[in-house]
Amino acid sequence: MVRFQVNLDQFEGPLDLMLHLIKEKKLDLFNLEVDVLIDQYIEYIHALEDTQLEIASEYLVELATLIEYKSKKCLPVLDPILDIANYEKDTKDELVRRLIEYQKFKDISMRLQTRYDERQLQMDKPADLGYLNEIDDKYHYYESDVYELIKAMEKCIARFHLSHPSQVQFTKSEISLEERMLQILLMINKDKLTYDFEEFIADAQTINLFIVSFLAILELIRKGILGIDTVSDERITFKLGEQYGKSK
Amino acid sequence: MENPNKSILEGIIFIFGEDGVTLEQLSLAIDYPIDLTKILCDELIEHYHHDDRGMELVVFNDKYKFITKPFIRSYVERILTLSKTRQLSQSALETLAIIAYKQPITRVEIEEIRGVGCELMLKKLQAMELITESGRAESVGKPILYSITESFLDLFKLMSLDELPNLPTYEDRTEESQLFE
Amino acid sequence: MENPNKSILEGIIFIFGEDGVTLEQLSLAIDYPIDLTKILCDELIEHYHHDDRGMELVVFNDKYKFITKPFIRSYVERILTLSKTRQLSQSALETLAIIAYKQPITRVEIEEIRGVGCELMLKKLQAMELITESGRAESVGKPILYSITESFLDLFKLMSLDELPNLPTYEDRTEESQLFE
Repeated sequence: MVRFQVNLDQFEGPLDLMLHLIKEKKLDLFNLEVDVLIDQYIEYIHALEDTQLEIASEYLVELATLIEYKSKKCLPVLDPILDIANYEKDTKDELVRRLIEYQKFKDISMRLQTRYDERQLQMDKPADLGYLNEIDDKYHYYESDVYELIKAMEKCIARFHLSHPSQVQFTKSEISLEERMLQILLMINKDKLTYDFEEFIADAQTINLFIVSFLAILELIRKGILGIDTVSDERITFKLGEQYGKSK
Repeated sequence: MENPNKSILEGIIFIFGEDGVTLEQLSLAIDYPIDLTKILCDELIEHYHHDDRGMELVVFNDKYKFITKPFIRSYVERILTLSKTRQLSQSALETLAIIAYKQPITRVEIEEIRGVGCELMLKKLQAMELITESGRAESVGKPILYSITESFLDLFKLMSLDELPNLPTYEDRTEESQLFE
Repeated sequence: MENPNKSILEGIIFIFGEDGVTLEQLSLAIDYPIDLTKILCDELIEHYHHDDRGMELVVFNDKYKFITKPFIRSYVERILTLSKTRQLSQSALETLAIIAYKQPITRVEIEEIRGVGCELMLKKLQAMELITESGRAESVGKPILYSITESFLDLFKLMSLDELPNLPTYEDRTEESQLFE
């Protein structure tokens, strides 16, 4: 298998990454084999996890959506009301629509770039102020007041801070997938046989943590440490998987 | 002998420099109908378009002004230490493009198209005066609406927003192959 | 086809504006002998001397510069009397603000705050007599120091610089954190 050259810096976000994968795998955007794309995307994100890089939450949100799509597709159609086929079609159409929309703006921003670069090379000459003010002594060509000056200074300072973000302390704490899996493992009390989904996400205050929790559960299922017990409209419960215990 | 109004227009546009001057102002100054004034301006644009000229006459944000042609800069740099030009990142350009085509637009709507958060980027673009808050949407929470500014038109060499290149449609199947060549 | 150096000379002289530029500088910029550069400049003077042109190329104090021809004046007056006054560009305002608050200040210090080059802007503001060179700093290379002028005070309707309101301090961390909420 060809290993990915794993680097997220070159992408503007998950949609950009997907467009890159589509191009690389020579998929047809207008007749998209969504499953192939999803597999590629998941593989890419997993490869990233191996290299221990922080993954921006946006990539994980898309990952969760794709996994949900894929898992729904795998489920046997027990309940005809769920109408899996339609769900699949809608999700696929929506994804393709978003990719095409994003591609349009990517294309147009390249054209804007050309205009911008050219304009940057072209220089303006100031208004001939001496001449203009001379025409009428009473007349002042430019008018301004001290508030304009302060506003300009404040903008300068704001921009200075924006371009020197190292001076700013971020208090954003993110938890990795591995850490969350460990936390969930610790939640599993051996005396209990089944666990509610709610129990695993009880402390998930942010959408980010919620998604990481969800991914951690999926990963634990994949490793056979957790197993799905029951899925009903109201609740999902898990049981300990065959590999539980061996994981220690 | 040419129409003498043409040299007057040239002189006026030169005086106002980077501030530029509108077609209406020019027509007023020479007391000449707008449509005919425009024809004279077009002829001037044509004159400066020629390779022999070091400036060109442009209309950005509906204002006529002279600016140097791109090739002049490297020569000026030999006698004046011009600092390097400001680059716009790919994400800044994408965000600007979305706002220009969809304005007025909320942050959430921009993020839906880009698939990533852009709070910080919007602040940067505001600080650069390329976008501005232009009101509040009627939807829940009354989110801020963003629009592009006049400086945007100048920086991207646009007479007006109508001059923005059309968004590709991709509906035409023949174009498809060009999508990812 | 004309000598391409002519269009380059035209563009350079244009961008130096009211300041003007010497023959030596022009010759250096196009890497061309002084005497031949002078011939090209003379041809340009001839070209602009023509009635069709609204500007003329003149040499004052050994400096080449474009000025508008005298007959343009009355037409510009019509625009001025009918149009409202203009705002300084945002970059001019920012540069002026930094100089007013931090003067005397060097170009490099201004550029550090603004994040973009401002050599040309300083020339413009000097030509507009809003700033002036007020000495040299003691640091390496003895860079020029800039300060604001009387005209600056007039423009912003200030009696003296003491009237400038205090700025929010850089140290105010709460403001910073709002920037990145």
